[in-house]
Amino acid sequence: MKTAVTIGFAQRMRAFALRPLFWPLLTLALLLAGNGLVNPEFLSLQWRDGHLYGSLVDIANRAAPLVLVSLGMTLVIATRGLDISVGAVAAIAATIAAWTLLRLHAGDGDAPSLQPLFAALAAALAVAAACGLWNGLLVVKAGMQPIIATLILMVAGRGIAQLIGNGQILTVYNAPYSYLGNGFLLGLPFALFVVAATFALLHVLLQRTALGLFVRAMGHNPLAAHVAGVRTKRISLALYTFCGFCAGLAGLLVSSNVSSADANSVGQLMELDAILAVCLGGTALTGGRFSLVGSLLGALIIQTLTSTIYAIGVPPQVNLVAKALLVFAVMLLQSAEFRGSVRGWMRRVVPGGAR
Amino acid sequence: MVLQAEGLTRRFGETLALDDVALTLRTGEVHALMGQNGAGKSTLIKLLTGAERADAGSIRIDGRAIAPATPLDAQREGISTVYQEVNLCPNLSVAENLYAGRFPRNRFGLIDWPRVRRGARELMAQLHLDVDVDSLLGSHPVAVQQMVAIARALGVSARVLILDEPTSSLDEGEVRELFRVMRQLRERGMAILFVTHFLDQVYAVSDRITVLRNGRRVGEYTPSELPQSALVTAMVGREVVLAKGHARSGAMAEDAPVVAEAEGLGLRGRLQPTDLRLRAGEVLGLGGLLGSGRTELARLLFGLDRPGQGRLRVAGRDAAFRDPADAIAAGFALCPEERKTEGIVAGLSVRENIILALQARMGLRRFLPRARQEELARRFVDLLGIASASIETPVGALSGGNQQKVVLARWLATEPTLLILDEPTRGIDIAAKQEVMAEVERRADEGMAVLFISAEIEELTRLCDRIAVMRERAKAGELPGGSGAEQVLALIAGHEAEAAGAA
Amino acid sequence: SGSAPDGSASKPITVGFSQVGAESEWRSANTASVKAALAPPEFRLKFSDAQQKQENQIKALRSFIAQRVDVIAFSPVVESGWETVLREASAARIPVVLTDRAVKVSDDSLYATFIGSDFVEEGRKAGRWLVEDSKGKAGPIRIVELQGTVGSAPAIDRMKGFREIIDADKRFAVVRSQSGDFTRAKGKEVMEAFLKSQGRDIDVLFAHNDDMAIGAIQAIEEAGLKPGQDIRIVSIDGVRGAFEAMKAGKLNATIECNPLFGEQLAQLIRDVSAGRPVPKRVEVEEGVFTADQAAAELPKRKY
Amino acid sequence: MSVVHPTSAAGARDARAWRVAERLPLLVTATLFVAMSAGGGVLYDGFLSPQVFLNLLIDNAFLCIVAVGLTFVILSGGIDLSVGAVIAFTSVLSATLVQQHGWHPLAAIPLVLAFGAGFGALMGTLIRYYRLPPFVVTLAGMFLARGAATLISVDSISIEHPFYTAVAALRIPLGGGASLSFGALAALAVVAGGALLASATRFGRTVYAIGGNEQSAWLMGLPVGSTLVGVYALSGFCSALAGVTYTFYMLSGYSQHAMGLELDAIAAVVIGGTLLSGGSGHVLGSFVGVLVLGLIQTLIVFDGTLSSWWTRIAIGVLLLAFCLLQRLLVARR
Ligand SMILES: Nc1ncnc2c1ncn2[C@@H]1O[C@H](COP(=O)(O)OP(=O)(O)OP(=O)(O)O)[C@@H](O)[C@H]1O
Ligand SMILES: Nc1ncnc2c1ncn2[C@@H]1O[C@H](COP(=O)(O)OP(=O)(O)OP(=O)(O)O)[C@@H](O)[C@H]1O
Ligand SMILES: [Mg+2]
Ligand SMILES: [Mg+2]
Repeated sequence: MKTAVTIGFAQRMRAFALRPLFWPLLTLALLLAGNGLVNPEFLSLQWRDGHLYGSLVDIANRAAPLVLVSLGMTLVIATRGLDISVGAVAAIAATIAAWTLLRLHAGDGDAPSLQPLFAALAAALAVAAACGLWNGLLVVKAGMQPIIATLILMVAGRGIAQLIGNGQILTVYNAPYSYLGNGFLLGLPFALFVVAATFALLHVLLQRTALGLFVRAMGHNPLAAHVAGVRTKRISLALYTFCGFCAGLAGLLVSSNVSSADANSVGQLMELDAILAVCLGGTALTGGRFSLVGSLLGALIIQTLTSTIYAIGVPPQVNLVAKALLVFAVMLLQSAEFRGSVRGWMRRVVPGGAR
Repeated sequence: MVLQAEGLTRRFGETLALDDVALTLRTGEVHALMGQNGAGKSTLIKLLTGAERADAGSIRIDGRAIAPATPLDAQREGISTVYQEVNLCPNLSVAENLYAGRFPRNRFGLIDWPRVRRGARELMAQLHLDVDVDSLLGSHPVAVQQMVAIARALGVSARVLILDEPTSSLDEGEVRELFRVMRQLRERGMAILFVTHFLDQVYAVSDRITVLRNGRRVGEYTPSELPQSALVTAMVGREVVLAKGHARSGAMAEDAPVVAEAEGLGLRGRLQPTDLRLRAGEVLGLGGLLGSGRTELARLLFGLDRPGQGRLRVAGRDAAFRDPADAIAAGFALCPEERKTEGIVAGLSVRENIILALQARMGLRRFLPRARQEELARRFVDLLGIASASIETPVGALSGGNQQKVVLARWLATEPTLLILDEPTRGIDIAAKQEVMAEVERRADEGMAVLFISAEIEELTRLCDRIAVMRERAKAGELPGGSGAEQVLALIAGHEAEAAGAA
Repeated sequence: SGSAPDGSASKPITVGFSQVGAESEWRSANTASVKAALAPPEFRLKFSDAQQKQENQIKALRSFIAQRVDVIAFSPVVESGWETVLREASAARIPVVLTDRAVKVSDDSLYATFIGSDFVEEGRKAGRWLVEDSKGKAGPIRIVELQGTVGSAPAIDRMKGFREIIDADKRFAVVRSQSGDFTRAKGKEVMEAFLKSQGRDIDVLFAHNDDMAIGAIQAIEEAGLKPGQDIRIVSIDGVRGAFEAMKAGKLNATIECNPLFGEQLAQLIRDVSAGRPVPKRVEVEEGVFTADQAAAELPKRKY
Repeated sequence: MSVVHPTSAAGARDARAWRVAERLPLLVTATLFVAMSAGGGVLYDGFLSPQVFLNLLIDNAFLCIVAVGLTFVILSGGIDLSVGAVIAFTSVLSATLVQQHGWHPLAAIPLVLAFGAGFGALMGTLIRYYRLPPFVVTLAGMFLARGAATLISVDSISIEHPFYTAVAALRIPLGGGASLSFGALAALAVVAGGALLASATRFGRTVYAIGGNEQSAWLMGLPVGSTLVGVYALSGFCSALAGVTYTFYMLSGYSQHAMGLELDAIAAVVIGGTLLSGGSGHVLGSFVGVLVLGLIQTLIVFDGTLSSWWTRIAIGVLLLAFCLLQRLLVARR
């Protein structure tokens, strides 16, 4: 996972700084355009029952949990960490929220009060953040490798979630709760506002505080950052905690969307998708270089891919192959080396190109 | 003539690192390549060895044109290289680093480990280096790593040997060994290209000098036709007065407040209990041989390692630093010895590297406004003469000496009460070295305490108000300001009486 | 069920039971039922959860053999791949009872008996219900299908059984078929996509399990359609949630797949360990429930 | 953060101490394994029988083989997520060839092995020459391999070829009623071969060098490109070989085989003391790592009272206890 930076370090860095998001954006645009060509309905938006309705809205709404997790994951990865427990943490948060709501008998009430909801959200998010903190402690204090430290919670977490829900899918019909994942505000899915708020919070943190600088310093050279007086341990702990929090939020969105918490399925394989999103967005898994917008785009790309597969109606056996080929295509498109060799081939094939 | 390069040109973005440069290496000569930081020496070497591709130009070996695309190609052409930064694998043993890529094999086709070890020991012995060849390379200080890199290059029976600042971390003893070996190789007809910023080394060993300035070749000379001052002028492009050793007085320091005081500070196996008193406005030099424990003392003072015994008092009060951040909060600064691993953050820009420690001290929330960051960065770029396309250039793209200046700038920017400098002038050219010294002196005059660690005795005697000498991981003694180099050397060598007598 | 075990004073029958996992409510109910039936003092249950992995089940079986249990019972993840380990069990003279799903082996004597349901038959039942329900309706009747996890045995078999019936009638056409991974969230997501790309041209939804149907119902409602009316829905399993949906008129029928065969299993194990002859195949009681039965049936559902 | 490299831990400079430190994780891991087995022996009857431990090998043979290949990838500083999927693909491909196209197994097996190696080499090429992140390339490789397996056959295919059944039933008796399977032998051979390859060949040492510092390795004139491609090819080959072993083990080809195995394999390698950032670790460590994971499972099966969710929690807790002890002992020195 190392790249030998030998040729034109400055050149590349500059080119990257100039348009780091160009390729992910282009990819997303191509995907959407391709869908639009196959099915013109795809890009259309309608106003229905007081809100926007259409595939684009679905994609954004479906991508929301993944975006949240990817945002949290981006910062963890930027400091050379990794969190593969996000899916399990999402499941824990979802079951805790559902369990609390059921405990408070908030499911059956006709005039739902908001108190149980807040209690449930607070409990779920607190536990999710605690899970993140736990991961952070294992990595920072116990010095375990991130992948193993978080693997522990990944394995045990779903068990904990099932334990809370006693192996059952907890169904909650609580109107305010289902608003989280289903409701519309100003015509847009409410989940988008959750994402926007998280994104804005992070953006402000990175712009207005030295967090961004410290994170990048830690990612590029943790030891030098430590010597320079950056409190690397505290920051790592905080980032893992935040990642857990994001995973919790994602779990809430997913479960509220279907008004039930399924400890088995909430956040299934979310860790892989989130890491993939982060990579697609141009963040280096080796740490240091990261982009929040990139991760957002990455998550959107993945969801668009999934929706495309559903929309064009390929048989389900083909899903994985289609996804693989698209990921390969996306990555190759983003590889400067590949574009270079394509140019080389073109020159050779097209007569009079070079000579 | 073994190697002949012509018209070598290399551009990095807006920087023209090399512009139509020619170089000729003859058999059996030691050829010094001189130039200021950022002049293009390392770039030239990288082009010759296939580590970078030239934009234009040709390279010939024995009149035959070659175009090495990788270091491996260059090795096959008989060019053996030690790059500026130690480029070995820290996770492999010393012996493996010496033989990687050319392991001898036994009749099963497997690596013949006994032969590797034997050969490695011989190579180390050739340099009079006492190192366990089975130990991990990364467990050694840079100086030893640098020697291993040199030994690796020597081990290849090459026709051309290229050494990019091989002596930057070495002390006099090691340098002498290296020069002895270089002379031997020259006798055998090898061509050696060699970069250094120490003028006396140039005159001690080289047969010919090529000078670069701003990516262009100034000329090729023999040492006899180019006296030191003329060499400096050729490198810098204008006349520079080399400061004579005006020793600091040391008088005013006696009643100055004590900034920090170590009482029996030590760590089992690394440093014997040591006392040290650092006063405001005083430059305290720390001398000693490789591995004498100077770096360890600095690390303990700065909270990078936790002391096993003794205590540290800062401004009269006990202090227990749990990590560098605590030390920085107390007004300490440590410019570390290992530039690559503990100093620069290669992926960050010059500006970000310079403000990093200051920002860390100010904390997460009080983020320096962008304008202030730029102002600070510009100030230090000017002050230390950092050659960089802009303050937004990633530090990884700077030349070695300029990276070192950036690290220095980072710590000067924190305006500490105690500045610990561990070999701060490594790889910095002579002109810049003077600037650095002057700046340190200026700060000391303003009341900053300085702990100055250096392998160069002359540097110590010139700059310091007082000199402490370390030997075998313990403090051997202290000398007052104005002591001569012989006294320091005597103390280093363990002749206390001589040192005292001379004083 | 409940017949007195012979020699109840003697030492308990040690049973090694390897469950597939806890991937659904159905499975949890099944586990609970088996655990309740194989309780002490009569039985000593060694329970092992395979987390949906066949290799884990094989490991568990090997370990049961090493522990010399009296009877091995397990719900195979898939049909094939059991030959070797079953031979080992038979070499150790440990009888094996299959639950829930059958296995393909060259030699039927490798297991003592099988108790469980037939996924293909469940698919057929769903198909038959649909044919019945579509009497008098003109074609074409456009069906969308929410499949289970790609490659999983229930998904393959339920699809097979359903198609068998549907293909015989020219009016029916499956216009979309996609995997919903047996979960509500995926069921909803895929149904959303179906609704977007097919518009209103969907008459029937066949879901391979109730959870996906429940998710899809939400998607249908959000699209402004009436589940159960605008789109008729049939699914399989018969979990509580499905009955609630039927009661509300949002689901038209569910094919029961009964997990509560613990008692039946216990009896089989008693017989097998006592060396009494047992039938090679025991079917679990299962039915088809439609919306009009839901209200009456709901209070009786245990899971 | 936790993976600060020895170089940077400038505090510890004593060479000898480092040499011990480098081997210590393996020792500690092995010791903990023994301690854990002893614990199992105290708690459960029949736990300490030889066959239980041989079963660890028999039941985890494919994991062993995969872990060996993966160790090289991780040592080089990369990762391979496609291993489980390649196993599934191999099993399906060999099953179709043998069952449906009437190939002889001895013709099918070399073909699938070549396929695995080629697939790995292809991914390695993308990673090395187009500078794509290994994580993404091999993740897509995982989708591709599993997807291709599904395309060949959704259904699970039983293999009834006499060659397969004979090899599957083959048991090498070790006396005292204990025996080993063909797969277990293959695993042992691969572990031995892998250990030798890593420690005593130019290829192996180049892998370590690349993991230590890719750019340095390149500047030292080591063949970085071909070695990296070779590493992924090796991992692909090992996965295919594991797939073959797996096929013997299961006697079936199925696209859902070895689901999530990549994580087990990575866990085994890392538990065995290999740094995920590359450059440090041992093939033998990975072998012990596999055994530890197997032991945890065996302990849980022997317990036999845990519900499904408690099973997961117990696995997590045991893993945690193990890793914490490991860290504690290694840090103590
Ligand atoms: N990879 C790179 N990317 C961009 N610019 C570079 C790169 N390498 C070198 N440069 C630039 O080229 C110029 C020459 O650098 P070089 O390293 O050759 O200097 P040098 O003479 O070796 O200096 P020093 O004495 O400090 O080692 C410098 O301005 C440097 O910033
Ligand atoms: N010539 C040498 N051979 C082997 N090891 C050496 C040699 N020189 C130094 N060392 C190592 O250096 C370590 C002492 O380091 P320390 O950094 O405290 O001393 P120092 O006086 O700062 O030396 P340096 O000049 O390298 O900075 C010892 O642990 C030893 O292993
Ligand atoms: Mg240089
Ligand atoms: Mg030192």
